[in-house]
Amino acid sequence: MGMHEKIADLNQKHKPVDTKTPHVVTMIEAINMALHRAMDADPNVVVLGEDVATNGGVFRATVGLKDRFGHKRVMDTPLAETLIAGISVGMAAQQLRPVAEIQFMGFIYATMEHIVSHAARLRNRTRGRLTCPMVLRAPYGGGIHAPEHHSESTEALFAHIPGIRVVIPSSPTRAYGLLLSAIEDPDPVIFLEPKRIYRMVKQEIYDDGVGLPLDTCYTLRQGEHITLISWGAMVHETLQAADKLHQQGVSAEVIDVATISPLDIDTLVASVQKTGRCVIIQEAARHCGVAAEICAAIQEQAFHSLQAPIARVTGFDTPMPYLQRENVYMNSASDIVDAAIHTLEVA
Amino acid sequence: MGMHEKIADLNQKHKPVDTKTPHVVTMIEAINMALHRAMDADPNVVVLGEDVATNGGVFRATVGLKDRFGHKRVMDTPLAETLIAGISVGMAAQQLRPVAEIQFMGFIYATMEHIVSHAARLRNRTRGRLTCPMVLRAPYGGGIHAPEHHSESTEALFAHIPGIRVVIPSSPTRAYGLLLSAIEDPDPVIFLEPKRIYRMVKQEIYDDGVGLPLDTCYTLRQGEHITLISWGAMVHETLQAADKLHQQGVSAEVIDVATISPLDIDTLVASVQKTGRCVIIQEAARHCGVAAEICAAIQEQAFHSLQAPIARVTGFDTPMPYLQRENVYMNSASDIVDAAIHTLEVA
Amino acid sequence: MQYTKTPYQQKQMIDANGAVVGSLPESVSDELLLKSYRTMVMIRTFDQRVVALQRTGQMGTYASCLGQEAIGTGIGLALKKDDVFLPYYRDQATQYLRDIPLHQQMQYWGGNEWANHFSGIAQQDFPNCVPIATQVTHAAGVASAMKIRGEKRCSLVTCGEGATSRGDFYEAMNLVGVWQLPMVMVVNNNQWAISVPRNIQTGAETIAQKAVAAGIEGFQVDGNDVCAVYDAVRYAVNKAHSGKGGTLIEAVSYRLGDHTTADDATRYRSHEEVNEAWKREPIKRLQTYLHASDLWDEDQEQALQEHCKQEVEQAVKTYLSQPAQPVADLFDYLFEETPAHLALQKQRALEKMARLGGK
Amino acid sequence: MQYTKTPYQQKQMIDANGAVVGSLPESVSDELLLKSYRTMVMIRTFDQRVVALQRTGQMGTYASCLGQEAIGTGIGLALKKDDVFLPYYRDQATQYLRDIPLHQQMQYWGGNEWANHFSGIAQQDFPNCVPIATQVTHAAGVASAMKIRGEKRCSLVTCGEGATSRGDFYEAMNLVGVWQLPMVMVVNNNQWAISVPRNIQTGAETIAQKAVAAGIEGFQVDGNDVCAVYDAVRYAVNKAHSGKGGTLIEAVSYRLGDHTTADDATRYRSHEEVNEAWKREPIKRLQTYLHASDLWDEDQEQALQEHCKQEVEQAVKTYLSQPAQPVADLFDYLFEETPAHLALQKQRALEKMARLGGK
Ligand SMILES: Cc1ncc(C[n+]2csc(CCOP(=O)(O)OP(=O)(O)O)c2C)c(N)n1
Ligand SMILES: Cc1ncc(C[n+]2csc(CCOP(=O)(O)OP(=O)(O)O)c2C)c(N)n1
Ligand SMILES: [Mg+2]
Ligand SMILES: [Mg+2]
Repeated sequence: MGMHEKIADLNQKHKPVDTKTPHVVTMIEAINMALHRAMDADPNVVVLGEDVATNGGVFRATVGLKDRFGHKRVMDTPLAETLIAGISVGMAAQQLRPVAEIQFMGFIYATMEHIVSHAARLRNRTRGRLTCPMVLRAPYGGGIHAPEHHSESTEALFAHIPGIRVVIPSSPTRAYGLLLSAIEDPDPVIFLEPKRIYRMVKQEIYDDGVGLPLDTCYTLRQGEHITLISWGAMVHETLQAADKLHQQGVSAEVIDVATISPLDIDTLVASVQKTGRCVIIQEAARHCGVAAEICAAIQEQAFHSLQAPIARVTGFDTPMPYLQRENVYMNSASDIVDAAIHTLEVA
Repeated sequence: MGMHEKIADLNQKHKPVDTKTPHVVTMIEAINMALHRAMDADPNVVVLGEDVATNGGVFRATVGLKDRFGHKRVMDTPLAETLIAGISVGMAAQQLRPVAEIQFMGFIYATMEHIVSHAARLRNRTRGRLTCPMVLRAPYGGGIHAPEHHSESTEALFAHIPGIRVVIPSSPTRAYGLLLSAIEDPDPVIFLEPKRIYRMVKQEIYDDGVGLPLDTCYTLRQGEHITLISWGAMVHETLQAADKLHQQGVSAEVIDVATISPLDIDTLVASVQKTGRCVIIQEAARHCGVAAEICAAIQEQAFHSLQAPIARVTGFDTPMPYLQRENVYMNSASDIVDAAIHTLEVA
Repeated sequence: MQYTKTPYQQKQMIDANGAVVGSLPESVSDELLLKSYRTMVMIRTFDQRVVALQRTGQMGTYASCLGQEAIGTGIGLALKKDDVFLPYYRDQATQYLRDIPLHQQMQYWGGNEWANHFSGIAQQDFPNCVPIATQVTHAAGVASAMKIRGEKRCSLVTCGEGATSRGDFYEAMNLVGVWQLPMVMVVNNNQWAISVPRNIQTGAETIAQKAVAAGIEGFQVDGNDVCAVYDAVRYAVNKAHSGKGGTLIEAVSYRLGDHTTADDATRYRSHEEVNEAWKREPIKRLQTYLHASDLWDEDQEQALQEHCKQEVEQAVKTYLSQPAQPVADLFDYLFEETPAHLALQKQRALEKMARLGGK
Repeated sequence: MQYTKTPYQQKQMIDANGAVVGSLPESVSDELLLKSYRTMVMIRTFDQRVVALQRTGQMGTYASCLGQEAIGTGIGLALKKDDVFLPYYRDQATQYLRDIPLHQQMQYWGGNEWANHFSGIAQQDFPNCVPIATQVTHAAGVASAMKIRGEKRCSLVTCGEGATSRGDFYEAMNLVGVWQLPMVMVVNNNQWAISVPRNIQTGAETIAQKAVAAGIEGFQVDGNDVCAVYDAVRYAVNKAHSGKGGTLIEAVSYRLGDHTTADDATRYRSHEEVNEAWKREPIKRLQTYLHASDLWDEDQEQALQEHCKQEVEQAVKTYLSQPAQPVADLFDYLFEETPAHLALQKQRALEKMARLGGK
C-alpha cells in the first residue's frame, strides 16, 4: 500500500521527504500532509476545486499545494460542482489522478450523475480499457454551527452505488493513511471528511507515504460484552461511550468502519459473534442510512449469536436544523450509552 | 382521500366523468387515466417534462393530455432534468401542482440537488409558508432490454432523504389510486413506475377519482409461515413465488410496501410477528438498499418473534448489464422460493 | 443571425464622483434618490452591526453586503409588491424594502428557521438560497406559474457572478428565452467568488453577454449607481409585466468585505485593489450628488445616522431576546401532517431535552 | 464589449444541388471527397441494415444516423489519431473512421459491454454516451489533462442540439473558454430532440451563438455538406493543437429517421417536412458533384454499393456469431481487484447460471 515505488517515476524536482521525524498534527493537517505527499510521489496527481489553489481551501486542506506544485497541478475551477466531477472523470480517463474537492457535502448532489453514471462505471463499461482513479473529497457532517446545507451527512447515497469506494477517516492517522490509499487506488473513491473533528485531536504521524488499507474496518478497542460500530465524527462519542460503559463494568468493542462501501462485513460479524450485542451509531438521518445495511448484514450472518436486537443510534429523519437547534440533532456519548445499556438489558 | 371535493373548484370546462363503468386497463393506461382525472379535478395540476406534450411521453403515459388541457398545462420542456425539477419547485411554491416526468430513472440524478436541498425542505425551511406539492414521476427498473441507463432502480437514494415521499405502484389499481393521492398530496412525492409491468397485466378500474393511502403497505396475500415483502415489479415474482410455495405446502404472506418512505413499518412488523420468518425482495443493488432498512427495522421491533435471519433477495452490486446479460441480473420467482425455503429450514 | 462584438457602454447615471452622466431620467425623482440614500445607509449600519455581533459570538456566519447596497436597493425600489423576489444571500437591502424586519434578518443569520416565515409583500418571496444558482431555476418555475395563469407579475432573482458558472443559471435562462418568461435576472458581479476572481470564473468579457446563449436581452449597469440599477430593473420589470420576456442585468460592483465572516480576504487579494474599489462605492457618490443638488444637508445626515443606529439597535435587542424555536418545530414542518415515525422521533427529542433540562 | 446581431452566413461549400459555393479550399482534395463519399455510403448501408436487424429482433434499440452521415464523416476525417473522440450516439461514421469495426458497433447496440473495448487509434476514445450532454464535461476533463501535460492534442465531443439545453454543456463550454482548452464541440443540430423541435428547445436564433456565453468562437456550418464540416473541424482541431483554445461548431442537419427504433416520428412531425429535408441530405449532393466533376461513374457506384453490402453482411455475421460475454465479466470490472462481496455474488450468479443450464 506504500507509495514508495512510485517515487522513481517522478519527473519533477521535489524536496526530499523526511519520513523519520514525527509530526503532531490535527486531521486537517494530516490531510494536507497526505496531499503533499501524494503529489510529490506521483506527478499525475492533480488537485482541483473551488478555492483550493490560491486560498488553500476554505478549511485549509490544500494550503501550500499551489505554491509547491504550481497552478497546472492545483486548479481553482469555476463555481460548478457538476463540472468538477465531470472533468475529473475526463482527467482520470487520461491517467491523471484528480483529487477534487467539493467545498461542502451539501453541494455534492450536483455531482451525482457523473459519479453514479460515469465514475462508477467507466472501467466496467469499457471492460477495463478506461479507468477512473479519481478522489472526490468533501467535508461532511454537522456540529460546527454552520449555515444551512453545510452539515450534511448523506454518505448512504454514495454507499448504495456499485463501483465506487466510500471512505471516511475518523482520526489524523487514518485521514493520512486512508487518503494516501484513496489517491493511489485505481478506482474512484468518495472521501468524506468529518469536519467537526478536523481540529479536535492531534496525533503523532510519520510522513512516510504509507497508506492504510481501504478494505478493512478498524477495531479501536477490544471488548467482550457489546460491539459499538461507528464511522466519522461519531467515532469520538462512541469511544467516550465505551469509556463510560467501562466505568459501569461493561466491556465494549469499538469498531470504526472507515470504508463504508465496499464493506468489511467479516470484521463486524466476527465481533458480534463474540459479544452477541451490537449498537450502530451514525450521525446521518435514520431511514435507509448505512447503519441499516450493517444491521441487516450482521443479522443475516450472526443471527444465532445475537442476544438482543441490534440497535441504531442515528440522526432524526429531518434536515439538520439551523444552528440554534443543531444540538438537538446531534447525538452524544450518553445517547450511545443509553442505547447500549438498553441492549444489554435484553434478556 | 377522494378528489371529489376539489371538482367544485374547477374553473375550466371539463367532460363529465363516468365513474360507474369499469375500465380494463394496463398500468400505463391507469397512470394516464389518473393524470386525466387529476387535471380535470384541479386546474392547478400541470404536467411537464421531455416529450410529454405533443408526443404523449415515450411510454405514452401522458398521451391525450395536451389535446385535452392545452399547452399551458401540458408542457414539453427543454432537455434539462435539473431544470425540470427546479422549475417544479418554483411552480409548486406558487401553488401549482406540477407533475413532472423524468424520462427514465437513469436520468434522475441531475434532479437530486433540487429534490434533496429544496423540494424536501421548502416547507420546513419556511415553517410552512411555502410548500412544495410536486410529483416527480419516473419509469424505473429493468427487464425491458433497454440501452444502458434505462434500467435503474436507485429508489434507496430518495428513500434516505427526509421530507419527501417515495411511492411505487405494482398494479394498475394501485398505480391509479396512488398517483391520484400523490398529486393531491401537499408535499413532494417521488413516484417511481416499474416500467417492466407497464403493460403486463390488466385490471378493472373505476375512474372514480378515489386515491389510495400513501401511508400504508398493501397486504396482497395472507399467510402463516413466512412473510414476503417487496415493491415495484418484483411484487409479481413474489406473488408467483407465493404460489409455488403454496404448492409445497407453505403459506406465504405477501406485502407490497408501495410507499417506501415514510415507511409503514407497523404492518410489516405485525406480519413478521405472526410468521416469524421473512424474505425481502428488491430489484435494486443490495448494499444500502431499501431492503436493508426494512430488515433493520423489523429485527429491531420483532426480534423475539424471529425464528430465522431475515433474508434479502436483491440485485447484484453491479450496474444493470447491457441487454445480453440482463437476465443474469434479474431475480426470478425461483430465486425467491429458494430464499424462502432456506429461511424456513432454519431451525 | 450572428453576434459580433462592439464596444460596450455600461449604463451609468451618477458616476463615482457623484456627477450626473447625461441627465437623470424622469423615473428617478428626488424622492426616489432620498429613499435610496436612506435605505443604503440603513443597510450599511445594519451590515456592520451584524458583523460585530458575529465577532462577539452572538451571530452565525454572516455574508456582508458592504459596497453592494445599491444593487439590493435599486431592485427593492423597482420591484412591485405582487412580484416574487428570489434572493441569494447578499440581498439585505431588497429584503428590507420587502418589509422583512431587520431583526428577522438577524434571526436568519442567527440560525432560526422562523426567520423565513415572511408576511406582507414578501409572503411569496423565497428565503435566502445557499446552494449557489439553484434559486435561478426556482425563479423560472415561479415565472412559469405566472405565465401559465396569465398574471401580470414577474419573478426577480439575484445571484453572484460566480453563480453564472453553474448549469442551473444557463438551464433557467434558456427557459426564460424559449418560454418568454416574465423574469428578471440580476447578477451581482462583485468581482470575487470567495477567493476566485472574475477573470478566472469565465472567459466571457462580460456576464451580460451570456444572455446571447438564451436569446434574451442582457446588459451591464454600474452596480454602484443606485439610479442605474433602479432604472434597469424598472425597465426589465415593466417589460416582463407586459409579456415581452426576460432580461439579464449584470450589476458591476465590488465586494468590499470578506466573503463571509468565516473568510479572510487578505489571503487572496491586495489592499490596493480594495482601496481602489472604495473610491467607487455607492453611498458616498450619492451623498455627494444629494449635497450638490441641495437635497441633503449635514443635519439631515446626522439625523439619519442617528435614526439608523437606533433602528438597528432596536433590532439587535429584539433578535437577542427571541427564544430558540420549540424543539417540536423541527419535526412538524417536514410534512403537512407529521407522519408516525417523525412523531416518535419528536417524542424522543422532547424527552431528551427534558432530561437535559433544556427548553 | 457587447454583442450585436448581424446577418448570419452559414458555412457551405457544396450546396444541396451538388454545386460548389465559391470554390473548394485546398484542404478538400479529390481524394478526400472520394473517401468522404465512400464512408457515407458505407455508413448508410450499415445504418439501414442495423435498423432491419432490430426489426427482426436481432438487435437492441438503435439510434439511426440517417441523413447525418456528413457530420460524423467530416469529423472522422479531420480528427488526428492522437486526439480523443467523445461521441454521443449518432457517431457511427466517426467511429468507423476511428477503426472501430462495424461488427463491434453492432455489438454495442446489441448489448454487450465488450463492444466498448476499443483498440488502435480509438484506444483512448470514450464509448457512446447515453446520459445527454455529460460527455461534454468529460471532454473538458480530457482536454484539461492534455493542457496540463502540454500535449499537442485535443478532445472532440459531439452532442445533439437538445443536449445544449443541459447544464453540462454550458459548464464545460465555460471552462473551455476560461482555461483555453484544446477542445472542439460539434453540435449535430438535426432539428429534433425526440419529439421536441429545435425552436422549443431554445430561444437562441442559432446554437452557434451560445459560444458567446463562454467567450469562445462559434459558428454554423451546413451539416449536410461534408466538405464544410471537414473544413470547419480541421480548422478547429488545428486551432486547438496550436494552443488557441476551443471552438463550438453547429452542424445544421436533419434527422431523417425516427429518434431510435423505439420511436415513431410520424406522431409528431409531418411527412412534408421530412420530404423537404430529403432534398438536402448529404450523400446525393456529393454524388452529383462527383459525377459532374468526373470523379465518379456508374460502375464505381455499383462497385461501391456491392462492397458496402458485403462488408456490412460480413459484420452482421461476425456480430451474430459473437457469444454473450461470460457471466463472470459482469463482476470483474467494477474494481481493479474484485472485492470480497462481488466475488461472492459472482459465485452465486455462476451457480445460478449452471442450475439453469446457461452458458
Ligand atoms: C452549490 C454551491 N457550491 C459552493 C458553495 C460555497 N460557496 C458559497 S458562496 C460561494 C461563492 C459565490 O460567489 P458569487 O456567486 O460570485 O457570489 P458572492 O458571494 O461573490 O456574492 C461559494 C463557492 C455553495 N454555497 N453552493
Ligand atoms: C440526461 C438524459 N435525459 C434524457 C434522455 C433521453 N433522451 C435520449 S435522446 C434524447 C433527445 C436528444 O436530442 P438531441 O440532443 O437533439 O440529440 P438527437 O437524438 O436529436 O441526435 C432524450 C431526451 C437521456 N438519454 N439523457
Ligand atoms: Mg461574486
Ligand atoms: Mg437533435
